[in-house]
Amino acid sequence: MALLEVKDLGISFGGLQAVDNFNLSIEKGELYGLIGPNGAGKTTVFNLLTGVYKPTAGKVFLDGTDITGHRTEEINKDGIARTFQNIRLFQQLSVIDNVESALHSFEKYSTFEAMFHCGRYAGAEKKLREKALEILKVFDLDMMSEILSSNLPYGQQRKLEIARAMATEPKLLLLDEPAAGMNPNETAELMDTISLIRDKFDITILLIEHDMKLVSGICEKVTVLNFGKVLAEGETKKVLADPEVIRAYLGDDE
Amino acid sequence: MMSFLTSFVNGLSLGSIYAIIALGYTMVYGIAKMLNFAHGDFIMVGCYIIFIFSSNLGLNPVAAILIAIVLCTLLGITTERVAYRPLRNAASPLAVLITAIGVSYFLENLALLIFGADTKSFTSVVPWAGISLFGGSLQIQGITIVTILVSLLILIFLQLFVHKTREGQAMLAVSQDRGAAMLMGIDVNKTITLTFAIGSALAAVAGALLASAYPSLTPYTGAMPGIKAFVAAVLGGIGSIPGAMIGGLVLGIIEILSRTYISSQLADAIVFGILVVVLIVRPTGILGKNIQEKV
Amino acid sequence: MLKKKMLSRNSKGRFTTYGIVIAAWIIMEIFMRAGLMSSHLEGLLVPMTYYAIVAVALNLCVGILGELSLGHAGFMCVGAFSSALFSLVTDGVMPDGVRFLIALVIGVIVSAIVGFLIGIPVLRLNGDYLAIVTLAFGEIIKNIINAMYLGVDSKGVHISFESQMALNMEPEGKTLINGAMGVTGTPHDANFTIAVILLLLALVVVQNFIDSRDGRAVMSIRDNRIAAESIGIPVTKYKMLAFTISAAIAGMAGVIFSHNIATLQSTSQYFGYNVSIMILVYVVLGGIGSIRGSVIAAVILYLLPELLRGLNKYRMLIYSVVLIAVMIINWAPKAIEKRTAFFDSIRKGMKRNGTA
Amino acid sequence: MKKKLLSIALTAVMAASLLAGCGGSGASGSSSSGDTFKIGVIGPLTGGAAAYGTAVQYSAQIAVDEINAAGGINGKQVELKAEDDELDAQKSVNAYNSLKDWGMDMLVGCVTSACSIAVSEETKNDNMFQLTPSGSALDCVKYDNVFRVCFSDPAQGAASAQYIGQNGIASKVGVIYDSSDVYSSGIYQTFAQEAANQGFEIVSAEAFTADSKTDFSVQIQKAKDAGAELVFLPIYYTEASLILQQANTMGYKPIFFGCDGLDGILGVENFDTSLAEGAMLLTPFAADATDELTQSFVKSFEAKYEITPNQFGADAYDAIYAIKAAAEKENVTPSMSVTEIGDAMKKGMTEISIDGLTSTGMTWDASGEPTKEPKAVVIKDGAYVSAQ
Repeated sequence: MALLEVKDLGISFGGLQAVDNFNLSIEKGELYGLIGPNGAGKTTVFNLLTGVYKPTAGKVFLDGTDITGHRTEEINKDGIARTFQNIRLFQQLSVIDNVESALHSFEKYSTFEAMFHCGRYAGAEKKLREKALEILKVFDLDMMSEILSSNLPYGQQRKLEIARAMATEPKLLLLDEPAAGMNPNETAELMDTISLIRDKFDITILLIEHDMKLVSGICEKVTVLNFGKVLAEGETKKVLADPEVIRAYLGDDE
Repeated sequence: MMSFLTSFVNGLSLGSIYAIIALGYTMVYGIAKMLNFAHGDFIMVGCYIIFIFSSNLGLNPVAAILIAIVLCTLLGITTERVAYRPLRNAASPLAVLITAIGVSYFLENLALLIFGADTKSFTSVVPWAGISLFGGSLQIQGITIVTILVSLLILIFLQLFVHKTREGQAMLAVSQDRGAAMLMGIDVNKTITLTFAIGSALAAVAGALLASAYPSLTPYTGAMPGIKAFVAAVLGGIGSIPGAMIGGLVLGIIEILSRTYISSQLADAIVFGILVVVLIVRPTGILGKNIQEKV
Repeated sequence: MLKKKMLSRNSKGRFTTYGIVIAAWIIMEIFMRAGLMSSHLEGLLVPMTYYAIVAVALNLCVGILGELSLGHAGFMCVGAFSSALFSLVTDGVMPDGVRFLIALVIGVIVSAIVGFLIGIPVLRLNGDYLAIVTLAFGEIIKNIINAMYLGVDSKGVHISFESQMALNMEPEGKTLINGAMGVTGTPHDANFTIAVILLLLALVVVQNFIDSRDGRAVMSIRDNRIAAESIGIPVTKYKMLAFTISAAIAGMAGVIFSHNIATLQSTSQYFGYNVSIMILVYVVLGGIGSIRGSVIAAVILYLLPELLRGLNKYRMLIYSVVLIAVMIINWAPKAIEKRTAFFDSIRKGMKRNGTA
Repeated sequence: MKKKLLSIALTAVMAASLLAGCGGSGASGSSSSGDTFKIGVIGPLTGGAAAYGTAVQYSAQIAVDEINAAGGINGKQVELKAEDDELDAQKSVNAYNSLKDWGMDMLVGCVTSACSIAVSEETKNDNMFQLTPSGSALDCVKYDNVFRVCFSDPAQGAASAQYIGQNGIASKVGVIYDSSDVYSSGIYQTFAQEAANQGFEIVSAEAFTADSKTDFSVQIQKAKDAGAELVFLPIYYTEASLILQQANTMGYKPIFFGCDGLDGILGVENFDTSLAEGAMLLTPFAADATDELTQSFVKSFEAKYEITPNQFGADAYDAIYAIKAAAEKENVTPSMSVTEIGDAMKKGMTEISIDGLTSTGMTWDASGEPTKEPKAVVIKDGAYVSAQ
């Protein structure tokens, strides 16, 4: 059974059908690409999947469970984590605190214990910190753990956002244009990171990307979205060679 | 029935004064994106200027109002230039809010020093006694009629100004996206200065009407009407010119009606309660645009 | 290694704050005991401390939760009245210390409940709309208590919003809240030492809270609500939590307020929006998000107009000018630029001198 | 960096305040100087009620200047110092402490009731003699060291009701009062209680609050609709002047009846005094009275401060002379300690009878309440005229 199964998903904003009849099926362990020209509705799909928008039609199943209409924070607990096109870090928190916030529900203690630093506080905080450092180490960010996250270089901020998403131990990771604004070196490094986390954490990834080199380099399958509708889907190489897809891209870009 | 009508008219009168003040508030908020807490005190300054020229120096009230408008405009521009502009791009929007509070303290205490704490009685700038309807059972004062008319005129003027003139379009652009407006070649500084000029001129007009309808003048005259008008602006949807008008009228009418029919002691709680209820139902006020954060 | 460093740095910051407060307390106590302190300053100590407590509470709301509240004086009002009522009813029934302790707990709990109830609608709003609604609630609280008449007699509790006569009490009944005249005769249970202990308690609670799982959640919501949701943080719950704690601490300050002075009235000069704004001034000048800064700013800014008493008529004018000037110097981007350049040039100059 | 600056500033402020206190240190037990009487005044000198505070401050100063020119009290000169309380009880206590540091021997204050009560908790502990010119709430004189010059609120409320009832001025009475004000709601309470015994009916009783005191159309309308022939205004003249003007524009002309707070209404700058024609007030002081004392007081007040004094000022003026009389009776000297002065003054106050601005033959009993005649005056041709 597919890990993510999207059936006839749709949403309209005041009469404008932003996403229509969207279907998607991702198997466990796949690295899947969602591509399409600007304004095709890719980010809207992400927002629908993560509950930022409530779909006006269709269903979303994760691992066989219907998660349609769940709130964002519930969907995260259901097993989907994401990053954002325009990086959304907790800017006034340190790098490690960004990750620790994401570990929020792993070690619990009461507010009373929080206010007086008693009881389970010390033990839980110690474990959280160790765990956060472990995650940062995977992303080579452990040496910067005390830096304010807004002071990180751009590429590192992207990485930290992925690290933060991974800290919630999702089954499915959604990456929204992870290579946007990166130079070729940073992109190459990012590709390594993505492959690494997929292998290390045994996770399924869905990513939106404009950089075709990145998509063809790491995605096994892609879905092409145009004007809110699926234009093509299937193996990356085949889809990218599809004349209709090329037309959609060229027609949009030029 | 007649008592209801009377209350309604009284509410309309109070409401249109709130509306004029709220129009100034909402302009400044919409374009400069700051809560000018000192706006109410600009009104007080306007009142004192009219008082000096009209009551003390015996000038024609209309001339006194014109002088007040000019001086208040200057005061508004100066305040913006000296106290607010340096903080426009400060790291926290609270910085300019606190400064506005400082300006408010400053104006009140300066007036206290110059004019003393004694109440001054204001001579109405509208000598007309008003009209009497239904054989005298419903009386509408001249000042009430003038206030309502003036507030409508100002509303129409502002709407035309904003939508039909270059400067007005520039204001709209600045209010929507300051950065983009700047890229389009709009002089943001000039536009905001103009906004403060208009807002302060309106404060002077509001002062003339407020003090004529409720003729007592102290250094704190402007404070509470200022806050109520702020509430009215929020109620109507802050940044929206027709919203400020509606908010002001609604607030004034509710205030008077709840005092008449519910409790004069709890009227303030009711007025603020209405604000809370409206904002819960419509989180950006009656005519406010709902701006959703883009993800 | 890193972990150790981090923890120790955090707690060091905290303990510096406690240290400053305790040191200030010791110095004040020594001066007081030695009779070296002016009665004027002595009388200022308790108010100064409870305003510091409200400033800490408001900073939790404004700096940590990131929501501008203009209604914290209302929570103070709730804490002050609820605790004063208890103390008034039980005056003479139990030992003073016990009575004050219970009154304190009551004041804190009641204001926490009110904060929670107000938080439900308020926290759904954003930005300036939220600010104005907190202002509205503050005024509503003040207005309702101001119009309330409350009395007890053998038949039970009587409430009226009209007049004292409308309570219809037996002649020997006791009026507790007499409308605008408020509550008189609250026992003078608070003193500087108690106020400082409660300030320390507020500091412990708030600073520990910030440095905890809950505090991180709250700050992540402040920094980016959407991202916080996306990592599974229940946004509403944590907003409510922080707001309620903030209200409870403000209520605690209210308890000290009412037990420090014989008359308690729910009027603008004590609990109006002006007071909320005054406290906001403390928070902003002390540094948004800096708990220690709030305490220091509250102390200085409360003392400043008092110490300018000699200037009488001019002091509020001076205060306002100082306020505007400080805001521009501290916050204007240009002023910051110039200041940085100035300090840089000094540093460079010193270096040059050093090498020369 | 900023934090450091703040800390340094804090230390500086603390140090300065401690130093400032050193001058007055040790003053809490005894007077610092034995040569002059130091009398403190506390009242709202800034803020919305500043008119009352400054009136008290100025009038007390006039009385002190007169006394000093005439040789002082028991041959000692008198120093006066006024402190601001901004109408805030806590600030009032601060002001009291500040005056103590200055070396105050006796207190004339506070001007308003709530502040007066709060400060009396402190003066009781110090046994400082406190004479409030205008703190009219019952609790103001709860302690034996506190006396007052003005009538108490209950006395005014009851006296007003009695006056209206006994003279048969009206049978239907409307009331407009400030429910957020201690003075106003205090008078209203006793007025309403006493009305039942006086055979007239209160047909409308409408309140306003400090936050909504610009528009009175509702309250006036209700009184008008209820057919009130007399509207009782137990409020201050600031709001009363507005009510009179609004009633006039609404075409409503009842008899207006007020208490001492209404005094001063003719002095409102630019006020059309013809509106107040026929208004009655029960006040112990009228600036237009023709007796020599009032005239000389008003003359020197106007010459010095360019405004007309009100009854707050008159109370303060009498307070200073009461202090003089009591101090002379008991041979109080500035070299005595605060508590010695307090004891002596408590005794002295009950033994004197003075003819002041607010009454002739004023006496006090140990409860601190004055015995004096309420005078009803009516406004006629823009001046106060005795009603009887």
